Amino acid sequence: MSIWEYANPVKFLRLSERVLPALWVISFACLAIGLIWGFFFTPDDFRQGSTVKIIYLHVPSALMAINAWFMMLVASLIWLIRRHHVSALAAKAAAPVGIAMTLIALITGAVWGQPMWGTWWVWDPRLTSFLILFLFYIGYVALWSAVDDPDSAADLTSMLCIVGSVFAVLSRYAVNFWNQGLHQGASLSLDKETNVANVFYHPLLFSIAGFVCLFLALVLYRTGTEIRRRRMRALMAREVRHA
Amino acid sequence: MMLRVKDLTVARGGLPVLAGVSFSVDAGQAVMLRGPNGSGKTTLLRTIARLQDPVAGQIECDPDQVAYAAHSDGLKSMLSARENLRFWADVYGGGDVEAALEAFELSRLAERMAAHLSAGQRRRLGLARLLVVKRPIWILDEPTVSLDEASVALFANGVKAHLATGGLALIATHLDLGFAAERFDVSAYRATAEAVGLGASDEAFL
Amino acid sequence: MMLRVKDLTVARGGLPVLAGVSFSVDAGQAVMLRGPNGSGKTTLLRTIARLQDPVAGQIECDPDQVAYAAHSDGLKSMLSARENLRFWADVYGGGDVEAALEAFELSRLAERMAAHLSAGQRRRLGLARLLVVKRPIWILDEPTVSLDEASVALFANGVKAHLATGGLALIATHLDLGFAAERFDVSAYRATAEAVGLGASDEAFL
Amino acid sequence: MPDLGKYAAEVLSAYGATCVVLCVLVAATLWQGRKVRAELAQVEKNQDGKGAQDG
Amino acid sequence: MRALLLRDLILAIRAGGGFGLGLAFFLIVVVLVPFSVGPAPELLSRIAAGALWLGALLACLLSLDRILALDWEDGTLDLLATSPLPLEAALAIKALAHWLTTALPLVVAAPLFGVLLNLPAPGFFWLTVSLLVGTPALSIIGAFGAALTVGLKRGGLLLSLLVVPLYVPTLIFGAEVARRGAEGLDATGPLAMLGGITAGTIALMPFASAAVLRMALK
Amino acid sequence: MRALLLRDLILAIRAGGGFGLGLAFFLIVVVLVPFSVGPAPELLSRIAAGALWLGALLACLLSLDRILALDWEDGTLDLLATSPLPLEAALAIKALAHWLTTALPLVVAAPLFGVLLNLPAPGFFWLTVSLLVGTPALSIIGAFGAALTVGLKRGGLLLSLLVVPLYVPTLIFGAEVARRGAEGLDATGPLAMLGGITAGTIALMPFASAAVLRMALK
Ligand code: HEM
Ligand SMILES: Nc1ncnc2c1ncn2[C@@H]1O[C@H](COP(=O)(O)OP(=O)(O)OP(=O)(O)O)[C@@H](O)[C@H]1O
Ligand SMILES: Nc1ncnc2c1ncn2[C@@H]1O[C@H](COP(=O)(O)OP(=O)(O)OP(=O)(O)O)[C@@H](O)[C@H]1O
Ligand SMILES: [Mg+2]
Ligand SMILES: [Mg+2]
Repeated sequence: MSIWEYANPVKFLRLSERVLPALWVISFACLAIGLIWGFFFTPDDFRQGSTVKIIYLHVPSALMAINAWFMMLVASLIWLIRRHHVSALAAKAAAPVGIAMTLIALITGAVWGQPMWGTWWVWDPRLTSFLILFLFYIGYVALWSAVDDPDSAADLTSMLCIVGSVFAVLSRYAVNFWNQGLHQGASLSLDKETNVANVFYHPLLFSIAGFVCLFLALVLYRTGTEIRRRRMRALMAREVRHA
Repeated sequence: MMLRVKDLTVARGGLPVLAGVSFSVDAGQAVMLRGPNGSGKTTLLRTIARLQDPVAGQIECDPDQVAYAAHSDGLKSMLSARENLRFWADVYGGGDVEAALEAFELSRLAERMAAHLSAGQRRRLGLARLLVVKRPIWILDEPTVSLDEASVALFANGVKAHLATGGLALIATHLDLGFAAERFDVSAYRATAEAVGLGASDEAFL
Repeated sequence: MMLRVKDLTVARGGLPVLAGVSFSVDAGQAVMLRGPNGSGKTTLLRTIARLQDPVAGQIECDPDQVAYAAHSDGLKSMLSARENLRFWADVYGGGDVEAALEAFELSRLAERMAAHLSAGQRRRLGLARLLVVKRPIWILDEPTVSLDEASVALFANGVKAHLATGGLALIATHLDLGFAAERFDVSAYRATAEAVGLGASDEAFL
Repeated sequence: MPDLGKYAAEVLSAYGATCVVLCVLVAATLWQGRKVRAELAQVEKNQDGKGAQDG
Repeated sequence: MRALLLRDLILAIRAGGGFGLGLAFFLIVVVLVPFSVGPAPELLSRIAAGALWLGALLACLLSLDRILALDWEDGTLDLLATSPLPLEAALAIKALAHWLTTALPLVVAAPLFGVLLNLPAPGFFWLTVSLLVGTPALSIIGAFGAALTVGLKRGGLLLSLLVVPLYVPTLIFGAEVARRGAEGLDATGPLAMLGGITAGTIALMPFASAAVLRMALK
Repeated sequence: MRALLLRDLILAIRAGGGFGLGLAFFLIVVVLVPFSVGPAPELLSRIAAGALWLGALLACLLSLDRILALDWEDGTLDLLATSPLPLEAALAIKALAHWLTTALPLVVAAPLFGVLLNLPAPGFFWLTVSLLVGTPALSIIGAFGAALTVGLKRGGLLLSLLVVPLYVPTLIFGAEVARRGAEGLDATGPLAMLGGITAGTIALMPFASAAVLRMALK
């Protein structure tokens, strides 16, 4: 039995129906453990004070924001090469989740930046490339909603995703180059992490696991919704034509 | 030189409109596509012109031999009638622009911008394009819309001349075009609920 | 309720096209405007609908009684058929949308976006607009373009019903609409070189 | 409740904002899912009805 | 009247061209500013108020052709002109719809984007106020420009060109309010002027626009 | 191929939409900058190079929909797709025509407008060079965006939204060259990167654009 079985919408729905409840439970459990542990039972950092608790939100959401795009890229390629509808719809379903993750990373980062760097926002390469990613997400979603034929929408957004990924990588390097030397090492983030590893590390792992599972659950569920929406469209079109 | 369609299923908006269409047009022959509004003539013609993919079935004809004329004529309002034709003649390599203008009685209007032509004059210019592209297979979607009787006769002569030189024509129309041609009624091929199982992209969801 | 045109001269692009046109249409009457392509029918209709000024002559008709339908139907591709009609019904105050859909056999397509209608279906929707605006004077420019025979019959019935309730219609067309109506051929009024002296805006320079 | 020190506002607002975004996302997802499910069921029922009539 | 407003709002939302996109363009300009002038925070905070006003103005400018162009293309405008609705009212409503779908979201978003450009703290309030007072003038003047260029193929850029000189007074006073506000100076003077301009255009421009539109449809 | 290029050039000139208007929009942005950030000369000269690049980029961006939209509306694109000309070539030529009619005039005019913004003396040379090397990439990437949005009603703003993130690398390096040039620093590094981006897009993007256009016409 090949994995492509699940490219069939009905099979996919059946599978996701079975997996979803467990996934919801796991994700909320992990999130609860990670966040409660992190928030209530970890000490303050000696330099960052209590703001270090933001890490349990910021890092997982930032990771998921990037991974969501990556997942969309893979799904787009599958659609273009094998034309499995479910993968196109999964890419569509993942985009809003990616936007939310990006938003959380941006907000928590900004809130963290205020006490740490004395400003909400600096044009640091990492932050900047995140903002660009945000733009890509918005464009992607806007394109989906602007094209009304589902197949050509899938085609076009897939191409956008692929070309966009190339340019996203390019921008990442461009931004690094651009802000070189202009911005004084704002990213104390990295060494901090290695310094204070263990106390903060374990709850962070739970939190990351929680975000990953939540992401999977949301994407699975939303893909199911998209499949039903597509089915409804197909049924209605047939009804009109053959009434 | 011929156009053969076998067991063709064409879809619009993800659902099949016509299923199992088979016919063939030989050199020197014209076929009129008939069928009520919304029966799928436009969809069929676009598929044969390779502007969209068929759901199933074969189309036997060399895409490089096809000239397609849709309802919109592809005319640039800001170019004169002659410049419009010259452009298409150049894209397709050659073709006598003056003769084409003459054939549709547009010589007098050759310098006028397309924006300043009346509905019927525009349409004539769109048809004159067919003469300059010099392709043997004509696929025409309602070519005589807004033409008066004299212009319809011009068009009929154009088609006859084309057939006489070994061309062929497939024409969707609701009107009488004033020359004898075989008719092909698409309404007999309306895709039924069963035909939906044939692979249109909606199929997976039904 | 009537429409009377006296000694009308109409211009297009600064030059008169028709000169000295006089006719009248009474309540309950339909008049077909005939004339070859480019003879000036569209220009005349636009003038009567007050979309452009006449060069000379009078038009006797209350502009608030006129419903004008041009070749483009004023349909929004992104609205459904019903929403399109509802909008015009609201603008003109009232008008029964469902009845209009029914009359042009569009009820089945009411929820579909205008972008997804075939050429003839779009056209029918454009004509259904006339029923919801409830104006007695219909001025129609080639209303039956791309309609099949059944739809032309629907349109003919619509016009007859309109005339029966005391409306009147002025219709430019090249086709036979399937009901008896007086014909008025504009080609007799083609503006000659002398007529140019009548006050079109180029006159000052001639 | 741990003592958040002088950064209480920042930490709490970060947690608050995240919570809001996640809740909105999950709620919207579930709500849309429910709605589409119901609509689909309706459409399917209609079609079954018609199919029966057609024989 | 209500029907027209509602329809325009629905179209703006459904065609995907409304709310979102003006806002997105605004975001784009704001993001591109640091890329072009460089990331130095102190420089950015000096030009923040101006850049935000310029961005909002451009976002408005570029969505102007939606006011009339689509309706012209599909013949709706001819039909509206022969309908019982006075053209003045139709244009005022279309300007209102444009403001609601394009400018209002910009006003709401401007303070957020201010963060990205290091706008000084007192600037946030004044920026919002100045945009709130100034943008209606932009929509109304824009409707005039749209009427002037209706029916010209690809009128888009020409439209911008014609409208921009008319936008200058609004921009000057609006940006002045925001700039003074950001520097902590008194900004009520230019604010009063800005309000005056907006009130004047709302009262008079629809008549000019309707006159122009009637000529353009000829 | 020559026929298509020629026709596009003629149309750009004749429709009044070409040369003049892109340039005019550029002028508009340049003129509005002092109104919005205030007239202080030293501030202006610091942001001059960036503002000019931003203005040029926006002027390009806004004329993108002319590349394909008109041809789609009147059915030319369907006919071109069934013509013997490969779609890749057609798109490359259309991008070239866009560059010739829109970007090239900007390149020529940019130094002139630099005077208006107090661009420092060494900046003029580098600004021109950076625009000359960078703008072809803008046109080619723009053609991709135009192909993505062809046939979408009012794709204009959506087009901008999709294209801008793709423009970021070009803008960053281009503005960097101009800025470093204006400050008298070495600018060859970013210039090489800029050239690389342009060469890469010219080589690859037409294929992506043609693929997208084929999908969009389906
Ligand atoms: C709006 C502002 C910010 C944004 C958009 C942002 C973005 C990101 C991104 C994208 C990552 C993930 C990088 C990766 O995994 O490759 C990340 C990681 C991280 N950020 Fe931020 N950040 C922001 C502000 C901050 C601030 C103010 C701090 C702390 C002072 C911070 C601390 C961290 C830490 C500790 C990590 C994890 C580093 C690692 O594991 O590699 N961030 N941030
Ligand atoms: N995007 C779409 N989604 C669903 N149905 C569509 C879509 N586009 C067109 N249709 C339907 O497909 C059918 C075929 O349309 P087509 O344009 O091929 O008809 P046609 O025979 O050319 O009609 P006409 O004589 O009116 O031009 C029509 O019933 C139309 O309503
Ligand atoms: N801007 C213009 N400048 C000069 N002549 C023009 C202009 N616009 C139209 N004309 C001419 O005016 C004449 C009348 O055009 P009109 O559209 O009224 O004709 P019509 O009778 O409606 O023709 P059809 O049956 O083809 O629709 C035509 O010969 C046309 O070429
Ligand atoms: Mg058709
Ligand atoms: Mg006409």
